Amino acid sequence: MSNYPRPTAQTLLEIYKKATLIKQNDERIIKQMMAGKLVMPYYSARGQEIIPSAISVSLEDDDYICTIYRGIHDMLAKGFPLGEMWAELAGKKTGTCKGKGGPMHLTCPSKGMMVTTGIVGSSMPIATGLGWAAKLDGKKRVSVANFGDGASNIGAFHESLNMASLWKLPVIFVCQNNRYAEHTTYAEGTSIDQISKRAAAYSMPGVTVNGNDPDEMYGAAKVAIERARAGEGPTLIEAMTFRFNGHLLGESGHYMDKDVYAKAQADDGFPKLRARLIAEKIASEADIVAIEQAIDKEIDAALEAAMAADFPDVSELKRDVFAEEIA
Amino acid sequence: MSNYPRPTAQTLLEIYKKATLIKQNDERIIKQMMAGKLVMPYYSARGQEIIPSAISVSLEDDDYICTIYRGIHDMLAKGFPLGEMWAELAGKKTGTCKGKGGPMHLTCPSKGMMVTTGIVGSSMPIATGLGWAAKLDGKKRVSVANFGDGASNIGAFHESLNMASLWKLPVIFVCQNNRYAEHTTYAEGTSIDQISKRAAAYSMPGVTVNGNDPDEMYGAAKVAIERARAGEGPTLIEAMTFRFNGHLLGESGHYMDKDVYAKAQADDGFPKLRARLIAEKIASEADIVAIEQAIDKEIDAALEAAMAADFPDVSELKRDVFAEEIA
Amino acid sequence: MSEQLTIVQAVNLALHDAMEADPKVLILGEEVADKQEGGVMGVTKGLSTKYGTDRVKATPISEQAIIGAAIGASVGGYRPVAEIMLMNFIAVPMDMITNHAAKLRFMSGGQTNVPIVIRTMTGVGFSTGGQHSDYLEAWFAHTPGIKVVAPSNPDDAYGLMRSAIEDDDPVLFIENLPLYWTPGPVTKEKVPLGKAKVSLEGKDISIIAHSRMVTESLAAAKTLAGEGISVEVVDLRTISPWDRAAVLKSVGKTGNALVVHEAVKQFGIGAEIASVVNEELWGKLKAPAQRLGAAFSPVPFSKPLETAFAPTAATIADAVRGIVKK
Amino acid sequence: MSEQLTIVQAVNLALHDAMEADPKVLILGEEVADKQEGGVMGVTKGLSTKYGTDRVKATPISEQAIIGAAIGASVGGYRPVAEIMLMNFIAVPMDMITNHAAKLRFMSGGQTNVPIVIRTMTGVGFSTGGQHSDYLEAWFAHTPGIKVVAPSNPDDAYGLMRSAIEDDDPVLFIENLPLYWTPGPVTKEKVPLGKAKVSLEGKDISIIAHSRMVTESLAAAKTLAGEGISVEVVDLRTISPWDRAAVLKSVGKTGNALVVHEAVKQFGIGAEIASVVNEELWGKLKAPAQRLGAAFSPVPFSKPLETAFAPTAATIADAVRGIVKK
Ligand SMILES: Cc1ncc(C[n+]2csc(CCOP(=O)(O)OP(=O)(O)O)c2C)c(N)n1
Ligand SMILES: Cc1ncc(C[n+]2csc(CCOP(=O)(O)OP(=O)(O)O)c2C)c(N)n1
Ligand SMILES: [Mg+2]
Ligand SMILES: [Mg+2]
Repeated sequence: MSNYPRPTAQTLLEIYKKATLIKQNDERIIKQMMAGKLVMPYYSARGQEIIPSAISVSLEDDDYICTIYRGIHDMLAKGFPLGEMWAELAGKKTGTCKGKGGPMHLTCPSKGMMVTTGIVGSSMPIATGLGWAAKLDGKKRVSVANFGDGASNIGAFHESLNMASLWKLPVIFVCQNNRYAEHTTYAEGTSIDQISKRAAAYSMPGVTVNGNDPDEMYGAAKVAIERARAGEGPTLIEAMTFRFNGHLLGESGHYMDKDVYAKAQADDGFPKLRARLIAEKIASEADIVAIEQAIDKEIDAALEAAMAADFPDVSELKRDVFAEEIA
Repeated sequence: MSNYPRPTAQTLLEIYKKATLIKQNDERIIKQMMAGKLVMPYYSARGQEIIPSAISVSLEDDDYICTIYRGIHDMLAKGFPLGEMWAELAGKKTGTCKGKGGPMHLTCPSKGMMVTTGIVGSSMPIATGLGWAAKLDGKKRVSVANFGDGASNIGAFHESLNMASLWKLPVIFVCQNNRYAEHTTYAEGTSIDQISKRAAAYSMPGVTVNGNDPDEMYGAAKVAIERARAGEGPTLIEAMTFRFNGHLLGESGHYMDKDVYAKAQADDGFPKLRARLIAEKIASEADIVAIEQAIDKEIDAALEAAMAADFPDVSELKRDVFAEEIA
Repeated sequence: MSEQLTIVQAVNLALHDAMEADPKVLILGEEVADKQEGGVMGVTKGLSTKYGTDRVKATPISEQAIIGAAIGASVGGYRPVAEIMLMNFIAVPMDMITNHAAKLRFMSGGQTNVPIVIRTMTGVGFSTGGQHSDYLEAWFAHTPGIKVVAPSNPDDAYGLMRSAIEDDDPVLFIENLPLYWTPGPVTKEKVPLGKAKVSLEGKDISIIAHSRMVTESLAAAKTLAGEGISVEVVDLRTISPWDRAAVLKSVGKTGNALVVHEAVKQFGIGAEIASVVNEELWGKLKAPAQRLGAAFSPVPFSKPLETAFAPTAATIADAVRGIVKK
Repeated sequence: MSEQLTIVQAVNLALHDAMEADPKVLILGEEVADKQEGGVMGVTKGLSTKYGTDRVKATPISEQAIIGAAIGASVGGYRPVAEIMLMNFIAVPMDMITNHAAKLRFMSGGQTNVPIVIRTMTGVGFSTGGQHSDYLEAWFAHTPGIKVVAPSNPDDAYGLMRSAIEDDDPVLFIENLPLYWTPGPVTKEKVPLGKAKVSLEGKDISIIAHSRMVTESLAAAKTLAGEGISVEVVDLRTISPWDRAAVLKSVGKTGNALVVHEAVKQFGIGAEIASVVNEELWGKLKAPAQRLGAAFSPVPFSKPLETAFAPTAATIADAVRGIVKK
């Protein structure tokens, strides 16, 4: 990893801005839900902000990503428009999916956010197909498959990595290892100490990095993306992280070991990056506060517009089932 | 492999007897089919005889095995009764499955032959469950899952090996690598040079042996079976072999490279073992001829009884769907 | 002497009693052990603590291996109760269920059988959207070799679970999420599979329903009673094999039939029941058997759409008026 | 100027013409390239040689990845035709098909769509037994968002395949094994999805069928004609969305309906069609719509059982006599 490319000061600031948007947006969603103003199942990614932020700075709008129910962080890092996102979370007709999809199926092709699935493991076969399309297009476009540590134990993982490796597809498999699958600890569900080691079963490069460290995460992603763009095939990246709000908002969290949790908090990547930017004089406290305030305003606007918008008409049940409307 | 236990002369002879039964039975099935006296899809295992023969000598009747459409060799080695097998192939009421299952679903619990499936990969999750049952029984019983090289690319393989390893189940995963999956060569479907290497992804011992060599096959199987009986968990054995009659009886075989085929013939385990028994004076030519003739008689009897038996009554469509008959 | 329990408690009690009664009963699935809080809804709470983690196994996220392990263990002499957390996820182990669990008895000529129960939950109402709310019972009712049950109340939930576990064939046991916390009396009597129940007697029309639609139908019946329409509600309880005799008896009496399910109407189980009613009671019906089901679309997220998607007491009442008024 | 082709040749020709007409059309599946002999039945022969192995990909035995790859490629702007060798194997990628291919358009509010064709073959008659012969169209007809077609002859096989590939939504294309080598004229006209065809005009009863059952029904019609019973045969061609207008028109004329399919009768697609016929033509029917389908059991291996399992010209003729004689 020592030979990884390192992010410039400029890139670090960009990563921090994305992470701030993700974190503040997450906090706002929770606030709205607590106030009963948003009703939906919510899988917070608080703690995983650095991963997609450090990956996305090396991606273009037309690079593809597929993600999961716990994927709003991946989307925002990729440039998903806040307004349409909030409208969708509120189930409004102005949402990206006209309110039909909701939090688990947020989609935005113009930003390469092609598929969000609520089925564990299913982001991988589809991202593999997008990789095939990207390869056929011949435009050096890549496809990123996001999934969790628990998902690495489902059959679709195996089939996807084997096929992507055989066909040398430009796919980056990003396993966001937050140590838990719902209430199951990593070791209770997974028979190997590091998921990245499974890459060897497909003659694929596999690496484990600290997903909360922007240098490591940026470097590993950059190398994998370059490799994919160069037509050299897929890579499996295991990004170690933690999700501080548990699996589903509202759960007890009893299944999480106190010490593990405390240690994870000490490793939280977000405050560390904030402190580092200041220490390395990449940004002043004032700059950062300005960033935070600007983002809060963006969120205010998105939220207000979403709340003010109308719900879709019931006739929408007949549309988008097929291209032609149902009689 | 040098430290593997080696078969005694007595065991080698036992292995040869099983292999002879498998080979002669296969030849007779083909003869009957060519004569139009048996009508069924047939997946010959000619060339793979040594594998189950060298495994089964270390198994008891109450050890479980699950196998696939290409599995008659596994069954005969495990002691599957010839008479009921032939009656089943002929679709007669005297068949093990009353004629309802046919060649792809031959079953004989009294010999531990629990499930035969026609779905690639599906022998593994079920054998894993039998391993769980065996472990709960606490009788040191083991469960053997037979499958092909192509099957190692399907999701069920991944889920089964992960679960069996996590739960330390007494399962032996036997991948009979005959280099082809239907008309697809090993390398066209599999992203790694040896399937045994995939065992590492599950912290499981994995070994590749020459499945046509009774010493290697016996040794690897013995070690894995002992390990399972001792409660130390599963093993993945990749047995290299070849299937000389192609995938499905009647196919053209054009997809098979002539040189590869010729080389495989030179490595055919059956004639080699026959020659060795004589060379090592374990059996004389006369002994072997006697064995061959005795087996031919057994097959004659099974075949004649099968042909003479009645077909099941149509009312059988209402039985064995549920425990209670369909009204 | 029947206590008041919710369906969550009733199923949990049935599992406890079954594990107590028969050491061959096993539990497996994601999160089912107490270390993982006894299931996401707590349905399996206490079982691993009481019966140990050899008999109650929390699994990896591996639905094919979960059902495969249940099948293998059952062929090996056990009675596993496997949980597939939500019904949409049942598509993942579909091969294990339809090509194996449902067929091994027949394909082996009765030499083996697969006494497993597959528990799963589903239902609209909690804004979980397109991949977490579907009713898919029709797929399995069309599959010979597996039974399908769906209780509408705590008493049946307990009784059907006990019978499902004791049944020698695979049983798909469908639990409804919104009904989970509705309390009701539990007699702890086993409920035979394949037997429907008349939940409400009436004269003008028979509503045939299961799971949450029974509750909606009873609510509709109340409204309609006020309008002088007397509704009989038949709770199928078992969808396959379904109780033809009970349904035909009821419709033979009322002369009108409305089959209601939360699943999509087209090609849903209502079509089979309506067809049999029309075939068997031809000439005795006042109107052709009618069906009410969900819209022909995936389950939508947005609240107004989700509400409009599946039948409700109101739409059921309207359908009844439409039929009886004719 | 219509040539005589078998269904194998007609589908192969349709694939050639589609790949020629649109560079976005792709093929994937086990054994589909010429190196593997262009499919186990040769349906994809010549395609990889002509269009290259980037567009025609032989896959590992990984049905979930096969359908996932097709979905992803289609969302990326391509039109993949994926082969799932036999219909029973479709249970393996069931999640990819029902939770994803069929739902992405709706769940994304129309931002994405999945223009894929899933080719699969099935059918009894070749002693392939319990896991290689099932007709499972009912599962998919009950799934909003995916279309289901099943040709009965070479001309429709060509025309439906061309339309299926051009359709902007997922289409399940069911091929019948025993019919593969039956020759027939091929006009190379595209056949619109959702449109049935009257294969034989008649006055006394309408038989509604698809795939091989059309052939059996026509044979039965011949026999019955000799007995003075005039049978109309309606070939559905598309099972979902099915052609209600054509079916109701035919039954409205004959006053009798018999729906025939090779799939298990219970909860099969015949139930939906019979229900709609009874609902819509109530009062105009001489008898309730009847259904004929396979026995309620897995497909048996033994020849006499396999023959008795599914409808035949003889059993169809008997069913018609039973209805018309009434
Ligand atoms: C096929 C399937 N099985 C089970 C579930 C229920 N489920 C939702 S999230 C989850 C845990 C996934 O854990 P992981 O892959 O580590 O991702 P994380 O939630 O930790 O980000 C489970 C079991 C599902 N959605 N899909
Ligand atoms: C899920 C599934 N996909 C495809 C098939 C069709 N099929 C039958 S055998 C076979 C090849 C299997 O190859 P391998 O696993 O190497 O076993 P072998 O036949 O060589 O013994 C295929 C693709 C199947 N039976 N099941
Ligand atoms: Mg996780
Ligand atoms: Mg092979």
